Amino acid sequence: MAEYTLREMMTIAAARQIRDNDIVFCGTGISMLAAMAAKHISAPGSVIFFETGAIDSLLAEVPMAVADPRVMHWTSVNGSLADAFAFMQNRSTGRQVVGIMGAAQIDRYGNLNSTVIGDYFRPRVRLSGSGGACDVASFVGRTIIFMQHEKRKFVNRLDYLTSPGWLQGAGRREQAGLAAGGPSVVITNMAVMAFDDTTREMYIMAVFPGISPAQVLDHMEFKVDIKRAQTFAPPSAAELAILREKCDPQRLILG
Amino acid sequence: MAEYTLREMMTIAAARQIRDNDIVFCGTGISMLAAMAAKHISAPGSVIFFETGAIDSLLAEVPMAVADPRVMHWTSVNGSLADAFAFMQNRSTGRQVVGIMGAAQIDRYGNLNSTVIGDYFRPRVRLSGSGGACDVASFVGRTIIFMQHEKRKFVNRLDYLTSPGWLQGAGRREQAGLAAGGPSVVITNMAVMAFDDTTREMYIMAVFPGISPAQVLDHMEFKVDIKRAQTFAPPSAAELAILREKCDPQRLILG
Amino acid sequence: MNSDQNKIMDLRTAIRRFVNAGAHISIGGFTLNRNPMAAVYEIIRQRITGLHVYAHSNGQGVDELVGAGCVSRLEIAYAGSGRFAPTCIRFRKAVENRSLAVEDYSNYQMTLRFMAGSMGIPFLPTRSGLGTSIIDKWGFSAELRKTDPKIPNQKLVVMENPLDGWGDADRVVLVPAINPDVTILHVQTADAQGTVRIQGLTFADVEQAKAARCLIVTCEELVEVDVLRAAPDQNQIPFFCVDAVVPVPWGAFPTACYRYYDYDPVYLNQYRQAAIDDERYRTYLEMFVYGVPDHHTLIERVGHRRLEAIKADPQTGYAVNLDRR
Amino acid sequence: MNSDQNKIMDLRTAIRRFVNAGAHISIGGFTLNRNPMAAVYEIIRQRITGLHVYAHSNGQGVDELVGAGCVSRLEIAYAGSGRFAPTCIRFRKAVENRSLAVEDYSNYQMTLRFMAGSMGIPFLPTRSGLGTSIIDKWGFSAELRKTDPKIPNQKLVVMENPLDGWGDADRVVLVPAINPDVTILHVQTADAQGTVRIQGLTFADVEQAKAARCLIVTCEELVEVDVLRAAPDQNQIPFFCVDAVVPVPWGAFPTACYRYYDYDPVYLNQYRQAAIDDERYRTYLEMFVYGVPDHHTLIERVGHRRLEAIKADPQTGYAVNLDRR
Repeated sequence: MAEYTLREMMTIAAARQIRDNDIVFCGTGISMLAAMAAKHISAPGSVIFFETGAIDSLLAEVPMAVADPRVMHWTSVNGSLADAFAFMQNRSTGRQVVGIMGAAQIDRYGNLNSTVIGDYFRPRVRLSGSGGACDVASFVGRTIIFMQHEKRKFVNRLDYLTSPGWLQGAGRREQAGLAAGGPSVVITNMAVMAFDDTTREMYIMAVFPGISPAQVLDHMEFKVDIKRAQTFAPPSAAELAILREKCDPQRLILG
Repeated sequence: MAEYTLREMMTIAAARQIRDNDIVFCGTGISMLAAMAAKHISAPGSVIFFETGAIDSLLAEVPMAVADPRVMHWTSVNGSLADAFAFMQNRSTGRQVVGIMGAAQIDRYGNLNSTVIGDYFRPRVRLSGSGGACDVASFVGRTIIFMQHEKRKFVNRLDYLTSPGWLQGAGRREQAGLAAGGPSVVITNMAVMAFDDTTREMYIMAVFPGISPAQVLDHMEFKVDIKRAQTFAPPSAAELAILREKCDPQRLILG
Repeated sequence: MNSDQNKIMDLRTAIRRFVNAGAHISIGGFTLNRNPMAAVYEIIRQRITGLHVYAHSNGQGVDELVGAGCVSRLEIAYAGSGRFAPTCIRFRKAVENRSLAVEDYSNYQMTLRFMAGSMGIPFLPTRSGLGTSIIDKWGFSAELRKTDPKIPNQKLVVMENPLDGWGDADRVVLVPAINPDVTILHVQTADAQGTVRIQGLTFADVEQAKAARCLIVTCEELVEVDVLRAAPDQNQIPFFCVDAVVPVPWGAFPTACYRYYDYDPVYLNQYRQAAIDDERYRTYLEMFVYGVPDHHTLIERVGHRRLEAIKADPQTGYAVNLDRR
Repeated sequence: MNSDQNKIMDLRTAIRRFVNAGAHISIGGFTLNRNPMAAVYEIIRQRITGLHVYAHSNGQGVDELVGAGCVSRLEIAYAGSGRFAPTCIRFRKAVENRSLAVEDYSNYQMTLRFMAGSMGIPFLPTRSGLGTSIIDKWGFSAELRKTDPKIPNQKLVVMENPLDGWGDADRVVLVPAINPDVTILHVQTADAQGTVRIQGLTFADVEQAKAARCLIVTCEELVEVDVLRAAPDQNQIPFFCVDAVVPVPWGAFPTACYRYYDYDPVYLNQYRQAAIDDERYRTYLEMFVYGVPDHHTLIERVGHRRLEAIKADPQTGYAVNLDRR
């Protein structure tokens, strides 16, 4: 069986979530790598775009930022921030967009904090802030979330709600006035979590090989349903080959 | 003394109103010709632009419409309608804009109708409608208005208020929420009319050679002050030469 | 939203598939420039009726749709074709004999309405129109608006500035978003996937395109994907907004297409002569629209000499010294 | 608004004339691309303080202004420089030790705020942020806002849709317009009059430029007016928006300038190393900012070898196979 790193498995786990014809909103790092991998593996018709306005970039080299000149080469259109976010807020295009994002804290409904740890006015740790994350989470059809599985990150109460997930549960997004979409999966270093269609609460969909649902729970402040947990099918040799040779040969992201 | 047509005199009268560094919003026909003449005569630093988004067009030939391909050649920027109107609504650029416009009806405060004659719902004559006229009249620092001097055109009550002048008089634009600017002069086939700085009511500033203020009043439904009326200085040979040779050699507009 | 790699289809199919009777549509261009005339003539030829048309100053194309009886409702800012028709003649007749329902806005208001639609927001604010009849006179009655879910309950709303007068504005006009069922553009170049490059002024084409549920693009030239990808700064509409790509040389004729050809003064003057008389107008329609199977045949009928006369000069993008009287 | 034919001036003069202590400013670019770094370093060199900075994700330039103590208030969406600094280090220190007042928005909200400023309207609506802390947590207190006429009384306003739910929206967030005293951009080309051509993504530069009361443009290349006039479809900012044109080769260094040069990984990594330690950061400022009279000298100090390494490949617009670890 093929050897692989955890980072590689997480990337493939996200890539498998991307469908053909999705428009994929990417950040930097592992999220961009997942989108590149999906395009080569399962979703050749998917389109990668960036909040900076680059649409369907060639990505001959891995960008180090969403404003990296590498995202501007051989696109369909080089636009602006205003254009990129309007595509997501627009109902017809927005519903086709899947956003890939990360955060410092997540709660049971997939709400995210990427602004501050501790009190907003007396921060223990100040983070980068929303960037486009709040916009994407407000607008698009589906989001895929990357997290490190740690108690201090899977919390009962966020220090700051930067990006809306399912808010306080079923129906709350619509009540708030947000688009119908929301978080689809959370991919961590231990498992893949999903959200219940009726309650919108997080549950364990699959654990990575050698990890037990109980171990996963040990790394979370809140309890989630483990009954649906299956074992994750590890990345295939073919998936790994594409990821390593086509997407990040310099291992800038894979390390 | 130089021979000239009425149309030529009206064009020169408007051209003389344009100052260096004005940004001139133009329609087609005589208004465009006035702006072109001003640029060659008294206001070399003035900028001609069109609602279609063309900024500082070269105008080697007279355009037949504001979307004529002739406005797109050798500009500073070829933009869009959204760009053009935003420049006018924007306070810093808008206050530098002088708009040249015409209409079917005008009232004593320089409000204009270019939409309908008769009842809006049972029109006797349907006209083109606002186009950009309402926008320009709402936004810019100054407007210059071309009219034919006829009783049915200088009316007590407009059938439809398409483009705001001074509305119901002093202070009313500000109360309505419009920009501080407003109509500056009205140039007709008989005279040049201005608006009183305190009452904002129309008065006769100058009559064309051979025309008396009384004759002008005979062509209006409402009375205006004639005490300030002077006689208009006819176009000079130099002004006429530029207008005829540089601006409209084919006499597409001058006829 | 459509990511197919090849969206090329013929005009008849595209119009049949996307433009149904009673559809809400908008067309690109401005007065006598870059109207999608081939598509307009095909709509007339297919005798599609009851259209609800959204226009700023779309000019010639709108007047021909109105003249042929395809349009029942029109939201518009300006009905004119420059010096050739200060007021579009068939439009004027239709409004005066009350066979056409009209709602008046300004050009900027219509532009903002398309922009709001493209941005996925319910309205955009402006200071344009405060104190005018555009605010109080509603061409579509409140009753009609309440009964038709496809149009907003209000023509527009005047609102006090909720930000305590921020931006030196006490009051704003909110104009409602438009999301047409279909927008039709004619552009200079597109590729099979649908990426669009417009040359010269874009008017409100980009906003109209992004606001629409379906987008038909007719183009002068179909180019390889690589041609557009090599200089993406010059492209305006990404392929996933486009549903049909229809190569139609002379597709804007008799209006202009910058850098390709000028408007045809002969055609536009003949049109005006025909438009003022109902009988002559019927003859015009028979000869130039119903009487030809497609745009290519119309162009052949116009003839090589006139086409040569309006061909664009490569330096300026228009026909230098064209006789435009 | 300024129609002078020649707006060329040197950077020292432009900054001295337009950027005063306490000014409200915005800078162009995004994270590690096309930040007007020469201008940023000149502001630091002139020891201008008390700046109120508006940023979406302006990255490196903002962190250096904050690090040098020029900024007292910051309205921002994202403080990061891509992989080199997921959170800008001097920004983080300044917020944690509460020497910097911060107001948080999203990138789209900040973009819309500049757009509203450019359009001359008090606000723009969006659905972004409903239900989040961005709505309830105000970095600038209502008291502070009431006392300072240069900032709006509200961070933002959540409003029911006055168009009876039109556009499938019950509620919108209204974000207030921004009109900076001055915006500073670095672009690829400009002419003496001020017409600007940006290559590659424009980010929010155009909105920031048109929203500003004064606009300083630094450019890689000063070109003849005719060069830009021959292809005006590719120009974004008309000359009358521009107050100063400052030719500065390598003016975005150490950030990238598409088609001219890449970002410099060496500089950005050294910066990160310096930024995490106050003592080392002082040394960094002495060596690379206060210690050099102008940007040209900084570029010389960086040296030919590193500049060669980041020169853009003409095909792709970036430095192919650059070692970016």
